[in-house]
Formats: sequence, C-alpha cells, structure tokens
Amino acid sequence: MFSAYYLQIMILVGINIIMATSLNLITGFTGQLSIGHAAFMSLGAYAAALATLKLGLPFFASLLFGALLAAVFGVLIGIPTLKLKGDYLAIATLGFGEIVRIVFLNLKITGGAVGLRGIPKSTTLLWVIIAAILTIFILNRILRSRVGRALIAIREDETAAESMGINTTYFKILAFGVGAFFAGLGGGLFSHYFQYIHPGSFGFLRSIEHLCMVVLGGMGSMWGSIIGAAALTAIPEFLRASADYRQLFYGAILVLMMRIRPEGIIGERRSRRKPPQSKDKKLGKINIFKVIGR
Amino acid sequence: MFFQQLINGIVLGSTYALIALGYTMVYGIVELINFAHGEIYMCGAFVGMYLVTVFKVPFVLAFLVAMIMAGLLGVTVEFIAYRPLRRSSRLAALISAIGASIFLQNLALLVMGPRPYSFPSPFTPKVYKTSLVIISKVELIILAVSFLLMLGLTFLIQKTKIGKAMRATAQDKDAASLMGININRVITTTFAVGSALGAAAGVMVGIYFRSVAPMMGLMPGLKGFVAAVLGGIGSIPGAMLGGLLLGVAEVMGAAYISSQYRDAVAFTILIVVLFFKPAGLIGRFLQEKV
Amino acid sequence: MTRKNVFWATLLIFCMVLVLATGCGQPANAPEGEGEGEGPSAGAEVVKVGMVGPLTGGAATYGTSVRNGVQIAIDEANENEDIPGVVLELNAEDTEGDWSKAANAFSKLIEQNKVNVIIGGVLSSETEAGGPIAMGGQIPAISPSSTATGLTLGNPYLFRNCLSDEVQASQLAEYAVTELGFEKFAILYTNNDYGVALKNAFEETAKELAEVVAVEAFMDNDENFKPQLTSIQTKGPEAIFIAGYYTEAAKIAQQALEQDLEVQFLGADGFYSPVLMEIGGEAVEGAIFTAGFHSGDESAVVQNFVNKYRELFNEEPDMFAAQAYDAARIVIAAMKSKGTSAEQIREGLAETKDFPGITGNTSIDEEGDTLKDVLILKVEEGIFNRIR
Amino acid sequence: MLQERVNNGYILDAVQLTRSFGGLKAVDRVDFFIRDKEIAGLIGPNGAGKTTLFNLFTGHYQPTEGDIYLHNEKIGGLKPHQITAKGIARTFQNIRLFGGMSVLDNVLIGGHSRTSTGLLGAIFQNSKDRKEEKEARENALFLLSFVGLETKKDELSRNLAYGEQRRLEIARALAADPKLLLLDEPAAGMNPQETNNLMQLISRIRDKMEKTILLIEHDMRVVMGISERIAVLNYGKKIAEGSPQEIQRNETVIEAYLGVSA
Repeated sequence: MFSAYYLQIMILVGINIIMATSLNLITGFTGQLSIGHAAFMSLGAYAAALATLKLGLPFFASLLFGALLAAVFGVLIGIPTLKLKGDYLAIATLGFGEIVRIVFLNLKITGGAVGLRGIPKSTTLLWVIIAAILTIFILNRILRSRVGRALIAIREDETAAESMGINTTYFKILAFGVGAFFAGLGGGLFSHYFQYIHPGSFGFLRSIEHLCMVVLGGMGSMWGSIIGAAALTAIPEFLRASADYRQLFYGAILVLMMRIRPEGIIGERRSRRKPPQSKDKKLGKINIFKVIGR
Repeated sequence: MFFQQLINGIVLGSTYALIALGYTMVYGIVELINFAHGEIYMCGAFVGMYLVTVFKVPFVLAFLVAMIMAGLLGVTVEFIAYRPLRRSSRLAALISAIGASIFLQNLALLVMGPRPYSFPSPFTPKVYKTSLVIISKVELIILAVSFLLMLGLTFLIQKTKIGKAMRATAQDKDAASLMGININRVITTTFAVGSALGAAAGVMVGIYFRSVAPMMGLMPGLKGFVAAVLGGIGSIPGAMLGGLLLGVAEVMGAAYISSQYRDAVAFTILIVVLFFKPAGLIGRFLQEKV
Repeated sequence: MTRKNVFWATLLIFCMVLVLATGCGQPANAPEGEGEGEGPSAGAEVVKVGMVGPLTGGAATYGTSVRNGVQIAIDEANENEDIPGVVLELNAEDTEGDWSKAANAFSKLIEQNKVNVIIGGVLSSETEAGGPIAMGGQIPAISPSSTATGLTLGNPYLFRNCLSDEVQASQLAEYAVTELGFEKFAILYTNNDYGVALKNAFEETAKELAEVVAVEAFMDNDENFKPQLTSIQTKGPEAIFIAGYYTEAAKIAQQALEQDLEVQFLGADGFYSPVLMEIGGEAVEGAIFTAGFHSGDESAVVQNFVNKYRELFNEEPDMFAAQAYDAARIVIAAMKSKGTSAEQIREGLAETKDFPGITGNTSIDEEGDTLKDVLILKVEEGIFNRIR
Repeated sequence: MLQERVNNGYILDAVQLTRSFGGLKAVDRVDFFIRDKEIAGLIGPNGAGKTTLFNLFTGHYQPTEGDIYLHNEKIGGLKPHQITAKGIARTFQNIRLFGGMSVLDNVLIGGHSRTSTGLLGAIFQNSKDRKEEKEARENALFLLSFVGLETKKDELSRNLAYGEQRRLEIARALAADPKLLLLDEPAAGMNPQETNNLMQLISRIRDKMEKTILLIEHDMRVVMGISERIAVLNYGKKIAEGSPQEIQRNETVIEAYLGVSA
C-alpha cells in the first residue's frame, strides 16, 4: 500500500486533473481565458460541505449539489462573456473569483474567516479516480460531438463560427457552465477530503495554478491537462527537498519549461502569425480594364 | 468626511495609476500581461530603502537610482523570460511571467528575509489641515511626483523619437519594423520605462507606509493590473484614470459600504464597468473586420 | 531552435539536480557525522521534530519566527543532552500560508520524514487542516500560535501553546475601562480567524462596560488604512483596539498620526515584535497590549532566549518565536518525562502542568488548550514595558 | 415576430438598405434582389460597400435603415447564426477556416445548423444522436469529394494550399445546406488554372445542388463568365444592374472604375 502521504498526493492529483481538464474546456478548447476557476471550486466545496453538514445529504448527493451550484454560477459569470474578450474576460473572471472569496470570508454560514470544520472525510482515492475518469470521459464525449466542435470553432474563429450557425453566446455560456460543474465537483471532493475549508485556499493564486496546469500541459489537449495537473501537483512536493529554495526553483522551472516548450508538454506548435491573407486586390482592378475594354 | 475619503482615494489611486502605467505600456507594445511587474515595484522599493538607510544616499538620488535599477531589472526579465516567447502563444508568455514573478518574490525573501523593513520617511512629518480635509506632506509629494511622472511619460510618448517609435510599434509591429524601427530597442525601452515607473511607485508607497517587504508587490501588482484593464489596457490615459477610479472605488467601498467587502466592491465596479464598456473606460473596442 | 532547447533542457535538469543536492544537505541542524561516533551524539537515537508553517508567501514572517524559535529550543536540548541518548532533528516544511498545502506538509512529515511530533501549524487554518491528519497518523501536534476557538476540541493529538483570544481581549477591555478609564472604543480588526476572535471578545466585554462606536475590518497584508481611520475618526473614540498583527498595527498607528487622530492604541499579543516600533516609530508610543511574553523580563530563561535569538538570527524575537520556543520546550519536557515515541510525547503534552515557560506558566487542559497568564505591556520610549 | 411579405419570387430581397459607420454611409439605400437558383454577381471598386452589403445579409452588421427579406421573411436584425439557420451561408474574403481543426471537422461545423445534438445528447449519445452524427459525416465526406478534397480530410485545414482552403470554405458553407450561398472573392489570389476550376465548381454547385449563388469578385473573367445578373456598387450606392453584357457597356460603370469624370 501507499503511504498516506502518497495517497494524499494522488488524491490531489486526481482533483487537480478534474480542475485542469474542466478549465481546459473553457480556456483551452473554447478559448475563453478564465482566471477564476478556483471560485467555482470553492462554490462546489462550500456547497457540498454545507449540504452534508446542514442538510445531511449523502456524500454523492452533496457532490452533485455542489457541482450544480457551481454550474449555476458558471452560467452567471458566463453572461458577461457575451461582450468581453481576451484579457478583459480574464480580468472579469479574476474579479468574480475575488468577490466569491471575499463573500465566503464574511458569510456566517460558511464560518467566515474561521473556516468550516467538521466535514466528514468521505473522499477516498477510489471516489477521486471515478470522478476523474468520469470527468475525462464526459468531457471527451462532449468534445468529440457537435457541441465540442462548436466550442473549438469559437476558439478558432468566433466570427466564422457564428457564420456557421453556431450561437456563440449560448455555447460560451455552456462551456462555462460545464467547466464550472466539474470544478464544483472537484471542490466537493476537496472539502470532503480535508474535512476543513477556508477561503484562503481559493484565491487567485489557486486559479493561476490551474491555468498553469492547462498551459504547461498544452492548451486544448486533454492528455496535456492531465499531465500538467499531475506535474504541477507533484513538482512542489518534490521540491520540498530543496527547503528554502523551493519556491525559487518552482518559479524558475515555470520559466524554463515555457522556454523549452512554449506550446506545452503536449500541444501543437502554433505561432502568433496571422492567417494567410488574400493577395493584393489591385490585380483584380487591372483585370477589369481587360474585360471591359474587350 | 466625503472629501477626506476622496483625497484618500486619490492618493491611493495615484499609486495604482503609476503601477498600472507599467502594465499598460508593456501590454500596448507586446500584448503581454507582465505579471512580474509587482515584483519590480517591490525591488524598486528595496533599492530605494537600502540606499537611504544603509548608504545614507539623499532621497532624490536614491529615488532615481531605484528607478534605474528597476529599469535594468525589467529589461533583464524581458530578456530572459519574455523575449524567447515572443512568437509563442500569449498564454505561454503569461505563464513565463508568472514564473518570473514567483522567482523574484522568493529571491527577495531569501536575500532580505521575510520581516518588513522600516523605510524612514525622508521628509519631516507635517500635516496640512483645512476645514474639509487633512492631508499630509507625504501625500502631497506622492500626488505631485505621480503627476510629474505621468506628465513626463506623456511627453516621452508624444514628443520624442523613441515615443513615436513606441506608438508605431503598438499600432503594427510588422509595419514599424519595415519602416526601420528597431523593435527590440523599442521593447527594451518600454520595459525599462514601465519598470522605472513601477519602482517610483514602490519607493513612494514605501515611504508612505514606512515599510518595505518581499511580499509587498503581490496585491498592488494585482490592483495595478486591474486598474490598467479598467482604464482600457494599452491606453496610457486609461491607466491613469483606471488607477484613480480603482483607488477611489476601494476607499469609498470601505467607507460607505463595508470595510469587510472593500475589495468585493472594487471588483464589482470593475465588472460593471466592463459590462458596459467591454474594452475599459478609454480603450477602443475594435469591431472585428469580417 | 533545437540546439537552444537542448541548452535550456540541460539547464532545467541541472536545476533539478541542484534541488536534490540542496535537499540532501537540507537537515541543516542534523548533527554532523551522524552515527559515526563523533561528538556527544555518538550512537544516539535521532528523533525528528516536524515544524509546519508559512515560510514563503504573505505570512512568511510569522512562520520563519516560529521556525527560529523551535530551532533554538532544539539546539539547546541537543547541546545540554536534555534527553539522554537522543538527538533531536528539526524538519521544517513550508505551507505558503495555504492550509491545503499545510495538509501536505503534515502528511509528508508524518509519512516521509517519520517525525514523532509536529510543532505547527502557525495560522489557524493550517492547524485546522493538519489536525485531522495528525490524528490519523497518531502523531501529536502542538501549535504555537493558532488561536481559533475550539481548534483542539475532539482531537486528542492536537495541542496549542498560545494565549486564548477570548481571554486576552476581554481582560484588555476590562483593564482599559476600569484602569485606564476609557469609555468610547473603536475596533479595527484584520479579517482572519485571529482578528475576528479578538474583535468578538473585545466587543462583547467592551459593550458591557462601556461603548463601542465603530467596528472596521481590513485584510491581511493591507497597507492603506486611511478609509477605515477616517470613518472611525468621525465617531470620536478615545481608544482603538487593533485586532491584528504588528506590521499592520504599526501602519495603522502611523496613518492615524498623519490624520491627526489622537487616540490610545490597544492591541493583543499580535503586537509583540520589534517591527512594531521599527515601522511605527513615534506613532506607536504609548500603545498598550496584552502578551504572554516580555523580553524585558529579567529571568534567566527569558534572557537566555532573547540573547540566543539575537545572536543567531540578528534580530529581536517576536511573539511567534517566543511561543514556538516554549512549544518546543514543552515537547522536550514531555519527551523527558514520558519518552520519545509519538504516543509518549502525546501523553506528556496532555499532562503539562505549570510549565515555566518564557511566555509564563503554562498548563494544558483536557481539551489540549493552554492556560496562561496574561501580561499587559506598554510601548515606552521604543521598548516594551510591563504594566501588569 | 417576422413580418410576412407578398410573394414576389425573389429568394433574397433588400429594400432601401442603408448602413452608416459614423457619418459614412457604407451602403446607401440599396435595393437588391436575387432570384431563385441564379448566379448573381456583385462588383464595384474597392471600398464600394460590397462586403458591407454581405455582412448585412449575413447579420454581421445590423442595417441602419431598410429591410432584408429571405423568402419573404424579414431577416434584418437577426444574429448571424439565426440567419445561417434560415438558409444563408457564406465564405470570407480573407479565408477564415478553423485552422487548428481537421478538414473534415471544418465541414462538420458547417453542418451545425442542420444538426441538433445538444449537451445531453453529446454525453449520452443515444441512437438518434449517433445516427445524426453518422449522417453528418457522410454528408461532409460527400461535400469534400464534391470540391475534390476527400483525400485531405484528416489534415489540419491551416496546412492546406491556398486554393484548397478556398474550396474547403465553399464545402463548409455548403454543409449548412443553404438556400443562398454568398461567396466573397472566391477567386482572389488564385492562378488561372485554379480560377478555371473554381468557375466550374460554382456552376456545378448551382446545377447539381440547385443552390442560389451571390458572389463578390474582382476577377472580371469569373464574374462575367458565370454570373447571370450583375449589380454594381460604388460609394455605397447601386449604380447599375443587369446582364454581364449590359454591365460591360454601361457608361456609369466604366466611369466608376476608370475614375473619369464625365
């Protein structure tokens, strides 16, 4: 058997796989940069914990409740995406994440700044594995369907996607909803593993960690997110060996990895160059003389 | 009380504005969110503090040296962490920036230790009172210096040759390059100037709050970034306006709504503004050409 | 491009190797030449003591102080051969101030390092997350600073050595009304478990005895308190109770001075650090606060600690360091009386009674909570003087 | 919601269509119609408002004034994806393929509005959804072979040659099974051989698939060669309309192109 430490890391890897793949759906596949994934995680974590503690729901039902609540908020935050693009969207999601964190820090029912304790330890490695596999399976099915194609088309070219009959608004919100659902699921597993939750762990640094997993693994690659999540969960633990230099190395490793493989561990190389442009139209203008003059 | 709070907000906002300028300049040229900017702000503050307390350098000189050193640091970070990724996806550059930020923060932690250092004010403390507001000398100096720096930056960008090159590069990098503008030089200058402004903010915040610490860049860095976006990222007047607005919003939120929800109020304002002005207050929303 | 990549990849691998290399040399205070028959530790049994706290991130200053305090206690025990035939080794793990990472640190110390006892976590949230893990691994843990109410309830493996927020805040409120004669209070608290607990206790007592005119919050690591102070100023309190740590308290005092807000500052043990005066300067002069430790105490144990701390770390100890030092010494005392196995340490900790610590006489009750004397200190001419 | 209109036999009918950008009228009171199953051409000098007119038809721009009817149903003000669902598909002047997706996937996306599998369908994939997907694939493969790209179906679309990308865009638009196909400069940047193939393809689309086609084109050999009716725009106004022969003889048109004042 594994030691409890390795077991814990594996559980965290599993939860982070759920987090990274679900963020990948939003950011990697649909192309909507989100720096607020931890907010969905915390919504799921708190909702599931409170469902267990206050409503006495069984573990499975609490998880579902947390995930659904997160999905509702995912749809709500998806609505500003109607208008926002790129970094503006990123900042709006970051702001949303901070708002959620501050609200949890001040609410009575969530224990506020003291945190919420006494959550039963229901999450086991088996649960996490099942949840992670289910997440990957469902996300894969979505991605390989008409829905997934629509999402990827939005990433590739939103205007063209709209011309193909894709209701981009609807599908962007759908991506946020589905992504948030699984983030909430991850959060529920998280709270039922640690038996305690506090808003401090769901700040924007956590969201950025999720984003790092996705980008490091390779945007828009399911395997990439899985590897990215595993790597970025394990590396900091591995780096504990370096004691005081740990965070220093962590920063350096992020820079170096991006230098070596800017496209992520798994991911195709794509440059920022513009798509092929049609050639000079003046040629066409000359042609008209020929035709008309004939 | 309202006017006092307004002054509080403007002073806070002007430091945000200075930080936001660094973000927005870099973004305007290379479309990169320079996440390490908060750390450059911190390093600038440390250099200033060190020169003043250990080497007894006059404050004005220390201030300038801090700006220069931070400029050099900014250029170094650009060279190591961003330049190799210029042709890669923007997110790769973002992650590299985050890595650089973590690295610098923890380097400072290792070298300087975690305890905050005292940054003694070089000015004799003095408070000016009117019937409406109370304002301290340090606050007046911060306002004046911020204003001068912003004026100087505007001059640099509007009137000088390198400023023109910057504007051209921001418009279209390829075209600028074809016109014989040395893009690398423009980018280096942008990082240097942006970082120097960040350091100026760091030193001023250092003397304002009397302390310097390795973690001091984290929140102001985030706020400066938010301010830049609020104003319309890439726009220099936007950064100034965004900084001031964020500062005032935060103070008013704490004063009239709830100090517990201060940041939540500020971020709600951000989201509402973006909802109505999706490209920030001054940013141009470019309708995509079909 | 490819050749460049090879270069960077090599650099990355080099870094990794460096990590391992530094890692191997890490147990900084492991006795030299372990098991090779040198020095006093010849053939000695090594007992590992874990420490968990924020060594990086916004709360690093508190975690580092705790590590320093524990370090001194362990070095002393090894030097004096307090526990015959046993050499203590400190294993410190970082949490970045994030409780979920604290849980990893607890797990790692218990499972990988095989520590027999853990001193930590530092922040209450860290201890909350680590407590169940310590219980699961049947390793006792003693927090030097986690003050959250009810933290140790129902966990026989969890102890703490710190002043109770409730006790110190209510005692201070009482003192401020009855001894100092204040009638109108304002409270400015940091929005974390420490600040909230202090605020609640102070508010309750102060409202019974006098009036609380304003309550304002701020966040950890905040620098600007002007809006809150401006609001407070309009309510005209005579004293402000700052429920928070020294860095913020010094800045609050400083900014109040700039704003012409002349009031008495009150605080709790979070004030106890030389940083308060370094940053606060004139502004914190006269501040009154509760504490468990006073470096001006002439007793030999206190002076010994203060001198060693100065010598080793080139700075003055703060409250965290003092409480951590005591926590470690309580652990060592437990080892001495009961033995060094985890279970023996747990028994020893549970039975701690009137331990003569530098933070006062300390007993641990049946819930794992501490009973301590509360001192009241005042800043006078840049130093802390005991006034009660 | 959608007003009905007297049937006049036109597939598309624009009435007094105007679109201003600030003070500039990019399209100025244009009346324009397309008959069922015809190939119509739209020409005009650069900046005449041709692409703006296209964007009005496809919903990328909202008309400032005037109405557009598709089969007598008002479509002005609808979103692009709604208009696609109603039966207008387009290609773009500066090719806008989904570069990171395979050639086949590009065509499958084209069929988005003709399929209905939603989120739950994607997850549970019952027999109806599987059947729909299978049919969509078959149809996409048919369209690829129609434009001669069946061998490239698994390649990333951005790796295709320029002319192939143009043809893929057409296949993608056809997958939406439109009544009206709008082609924005399909021959731009093509060599004479490719242009010839393109002209044949356009004719085949109309003849075999019975589509109505409107194309913007600068290459007069293409426009004059395959269009049955041509409209000419200049400075946002329609200055002429008629058969290719009529247009070639039209004085105003020649003036507009040569820029000679009369």
